Amino acid sequence: MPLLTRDPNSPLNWQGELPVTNRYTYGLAGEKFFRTLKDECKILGTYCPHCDHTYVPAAIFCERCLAKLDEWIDVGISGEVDTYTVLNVNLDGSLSDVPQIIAFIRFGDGGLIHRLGEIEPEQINFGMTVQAVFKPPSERIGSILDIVYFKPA
Amino acid sequence: MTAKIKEFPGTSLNEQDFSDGKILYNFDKLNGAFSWDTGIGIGAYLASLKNGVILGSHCKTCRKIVVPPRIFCEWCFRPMDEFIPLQDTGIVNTYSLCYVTWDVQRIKDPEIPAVINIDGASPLHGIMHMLGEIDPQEVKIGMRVQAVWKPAHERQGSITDILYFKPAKEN
Amino acid sequence: MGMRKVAVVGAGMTKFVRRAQETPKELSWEAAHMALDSCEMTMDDIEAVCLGTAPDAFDGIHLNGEYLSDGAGAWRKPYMRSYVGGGTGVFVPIQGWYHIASGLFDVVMVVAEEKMSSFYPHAQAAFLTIFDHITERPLKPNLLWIFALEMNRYMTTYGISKADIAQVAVQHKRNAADHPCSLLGDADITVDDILNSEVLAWPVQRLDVSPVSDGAVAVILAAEHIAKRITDKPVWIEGVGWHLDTSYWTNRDLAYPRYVEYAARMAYDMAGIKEPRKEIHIAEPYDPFDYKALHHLEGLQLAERGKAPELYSDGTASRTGNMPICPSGGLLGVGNPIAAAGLMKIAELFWQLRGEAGLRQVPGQPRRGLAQAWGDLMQVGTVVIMGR
Amino acid sequence: MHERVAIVGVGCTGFRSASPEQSYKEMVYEAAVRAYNDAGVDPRSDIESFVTVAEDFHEGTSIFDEYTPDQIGGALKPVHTITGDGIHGIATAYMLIRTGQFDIVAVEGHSKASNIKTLPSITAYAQDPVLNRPLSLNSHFIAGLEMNRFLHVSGTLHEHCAAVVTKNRFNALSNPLAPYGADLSIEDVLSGPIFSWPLGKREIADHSDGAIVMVLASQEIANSLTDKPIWILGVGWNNDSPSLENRDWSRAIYAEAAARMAYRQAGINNPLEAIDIAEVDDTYAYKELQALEALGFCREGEAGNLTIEGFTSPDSRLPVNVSGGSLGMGNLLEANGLARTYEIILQLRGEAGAQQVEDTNIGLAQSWRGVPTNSGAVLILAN
Repeated sequence: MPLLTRDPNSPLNWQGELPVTNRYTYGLAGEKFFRTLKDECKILGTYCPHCDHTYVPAAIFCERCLAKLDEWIDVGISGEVDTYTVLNVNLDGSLSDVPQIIAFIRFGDGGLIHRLGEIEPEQINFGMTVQAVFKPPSERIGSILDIVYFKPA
Repeated sequence: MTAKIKEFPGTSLNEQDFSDGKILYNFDKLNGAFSWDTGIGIGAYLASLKNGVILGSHCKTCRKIVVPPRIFCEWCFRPMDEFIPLQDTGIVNTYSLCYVTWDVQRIKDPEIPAVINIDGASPLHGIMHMLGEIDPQEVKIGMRVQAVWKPAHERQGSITDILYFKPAKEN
Repeated sequence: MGMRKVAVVGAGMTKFVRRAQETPKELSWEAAHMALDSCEMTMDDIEAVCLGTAPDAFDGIHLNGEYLSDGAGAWRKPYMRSYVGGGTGVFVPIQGWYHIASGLFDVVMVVAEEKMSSFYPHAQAAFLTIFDHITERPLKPNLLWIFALEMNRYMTTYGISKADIAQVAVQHKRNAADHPCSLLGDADITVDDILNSEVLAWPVQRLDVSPVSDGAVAVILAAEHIAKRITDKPVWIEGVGWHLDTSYWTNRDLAYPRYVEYAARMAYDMAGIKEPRKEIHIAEPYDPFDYKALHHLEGLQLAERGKAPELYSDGTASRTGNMPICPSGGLLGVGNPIAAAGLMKIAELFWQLRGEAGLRQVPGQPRRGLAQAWGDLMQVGTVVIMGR
Repeated sequence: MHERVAIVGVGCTGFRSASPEQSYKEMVYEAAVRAYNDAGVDPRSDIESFVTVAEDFHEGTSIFDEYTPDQIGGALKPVHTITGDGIHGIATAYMLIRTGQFDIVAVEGHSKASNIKTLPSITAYAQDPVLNRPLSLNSHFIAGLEMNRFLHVSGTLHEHCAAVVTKNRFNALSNPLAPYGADLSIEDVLSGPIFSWPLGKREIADHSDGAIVMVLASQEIANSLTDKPIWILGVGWNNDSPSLENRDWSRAIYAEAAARMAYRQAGINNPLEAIDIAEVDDTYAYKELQALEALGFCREGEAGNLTIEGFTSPDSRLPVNVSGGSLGMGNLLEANGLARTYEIILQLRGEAGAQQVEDTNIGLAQSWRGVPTNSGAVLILAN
């Protein structure tokens, strides 16, 4: 289609990067959610009375009606396995030697994405109850990783 | 309605709120690595730079010689007709004396980025590059400059094969 | 069949701050929530959502449009994000306009968000990667370069002085002192303050530049039959225009923004405007740097080439002048959370044309205003004309 | 206002796992020249606006829309970018023309996936930075979670998903544009490595490079340009909750809602009756089954059996992904929806060559934005 043709001495490609480093605040809801997780080992949700919907993890707004949410609810530390998978591939795309069990653990209308532990994949059932295993207080920093994993309750 | 509103949302933090642990936050860094295909036009440009030549391309329909070279003309949308070697001299279209680096570090001696209209290309057709071997206060729009190349054996086929442009004799 | 008329019926915005605690979603929500409240609508009334945000590098999220969707009120709604770099803030209401003018929707929420403070350590470094990946990035360019290069070319071509340009920063920052959301409003700033500020990339000095900011703005657009039901003061979108020039920015003259002219002519044609200098009563040109407001006023045909500084020196541009320019305080004063800053100009026109701008209110019941944004590699112009 | 809008020209490069001889601009230029030639238009004088679809991090450039105009003939014209799928781009062009302000609008999408050395890491950067990213998980886990729940709730079997792969990659053998044609058995598919159980590597579409450009026009102009205009009967798009914590893990609600919107515009009540051919998202094999149910072609849990029985094969009641889909043509990032649409257009024009299906009058294309999104679009076309 072009009239010009490739110079045989042309370098085929050019190497480069997209240098992006970010610092993320946890936000208005995240601040309280993770402080409470860290300090009290509690999982909080927020309730929207208009939509009769409980957001877990807690959100400051209802995505359905955009109301501000200020009814905070302790939803406990046990939830149900809504779905799960055994992940065998690393972040760089290579195959992993250490499969991880990842689950969506349902709490009310919401839930958390986390690892399952102290269980083999074939022992997992949809709907089974699992509970959060927390790091010792000194190691908790206010992060989703303050929960080590969820184990059968 | 701003007249009626007393309170606007938005929560302002200062840097100390982070360092004092007053708020929660985390970091992440993108692992974004690319190997971009150079293609016919830019491939030829890079190969040419390695040989110490700035390459342009010629659209006969628009009677334009452009730089860097491309295989199509963005104005008439027809294929470019030929590659054209240009001069390694030109005139300063515009410049700046920049006291901060790309990652916002303060520097004492300014970098002098410029757009240089390249001789042999159509009027107002140039490239961005740096000026050197000149007192920053002496730089003028319209001054003639000339490329200073890396030694041939150090050239890699890159825009940085030109170290910078330095003042040249007026024609 | 004629064109469907589209009005702005509500607006909301967050404060523009240097570092927001809110997540990008939460910022979007705050603005969207306020916009809904402002016209007493609910999410049930919103049929589609349009979002504007500039590079994903700032919020620090790939596919950022998708990430922001819940905060912007797009849950289970038709939702798209449009993108024209710095021009996005004035493009996203155009996107909302064509959603409604197409006849597919009657009510659309338009949200623009930017959280530049998420880019670490400094937002400016994100701009390295807006340059060409092969021919320019190896020179380690920074954002200031493009402004400095363009500013110098503009000044030299028309013989404009730094002091001429500093008037812009002074007036906008003074105007911003009356904006409750502003980050850098300063009622007492002088031309000398600007000229004595730190040199960053000559001719650009610290106070020539708008501040890196976080913030969000939302407006609600409605088709004529709905707009008239919601409010007795709809503000109509009378004209829209946008043009994107070639990305080979070193192959064109930087002294004049031709793409802004083309965008403006497109919008004037649509609005039936023949003499913009008489028919535009308030202008909110894009002012991330002070000279840019001048550059854009010329592209917008609101000043002769090289003559825009006169609008400031003769008082035309002041809030009580014949054509107030950036009565909001602009990006220089209110702040520059990129996409949100552009949409802030739309919100300002909405409030001004309704007579609701409080301390910032332009006298004389202005009937028509223009907002414009600019971006990419000195390359895109986006224009919206609003009237009551 | 222009009520009716047609696609009057299409062009593409063909799709390959790599395209080292062309820059992305040169690749897009090739597709654009083909599309404008097909439509019989000059982009510089005839096309009034241009829409591109792209994402910064896929290009390795911030504010990538800067680099979109030249290679499509859009320099100094009304050009804008949608950070969405190609069908979002078509929907945008459709809206622009319907306003009455534009008669001819072009849409462009492309993939240079081969240039991205760290695509899994980039995809992971779309996860929530506070709630999800600290777990450092390859984003395929999201598809694994969704597939497992979908199989559980719908009663679909893993073999059904594998049957999608065998069908689509076999279909690709007849498609000269498709790089990943293969004659595989269900066992071949299931015996590959497992990436995120139950999801296997061979159920994931490999990426490819390529560009697609389309030209849309108002009714009057369309009829003057071509005797084979392909009319847009309806287009829909929708976003479900973007967060992993607030979604229904078994259903593609965004696809259900997008389809409802498109069907309403097209006046379609019974999709299976109305639609002759479909191209749907199959970037993961199970997504094709989930989509067929979301689009209302069958009831929940039926798509798997129908696929095994051949109901969606080229010569059957509802040919699905005759082109080979993304499994056969490759995952083209933002251009996936354009690739699906491209095949529908060829079919409706009767120009699909060896893949041509008889008696096709109405076709549907559907796309999904990929993990972790909950967003997609549906387009309904007629000849």
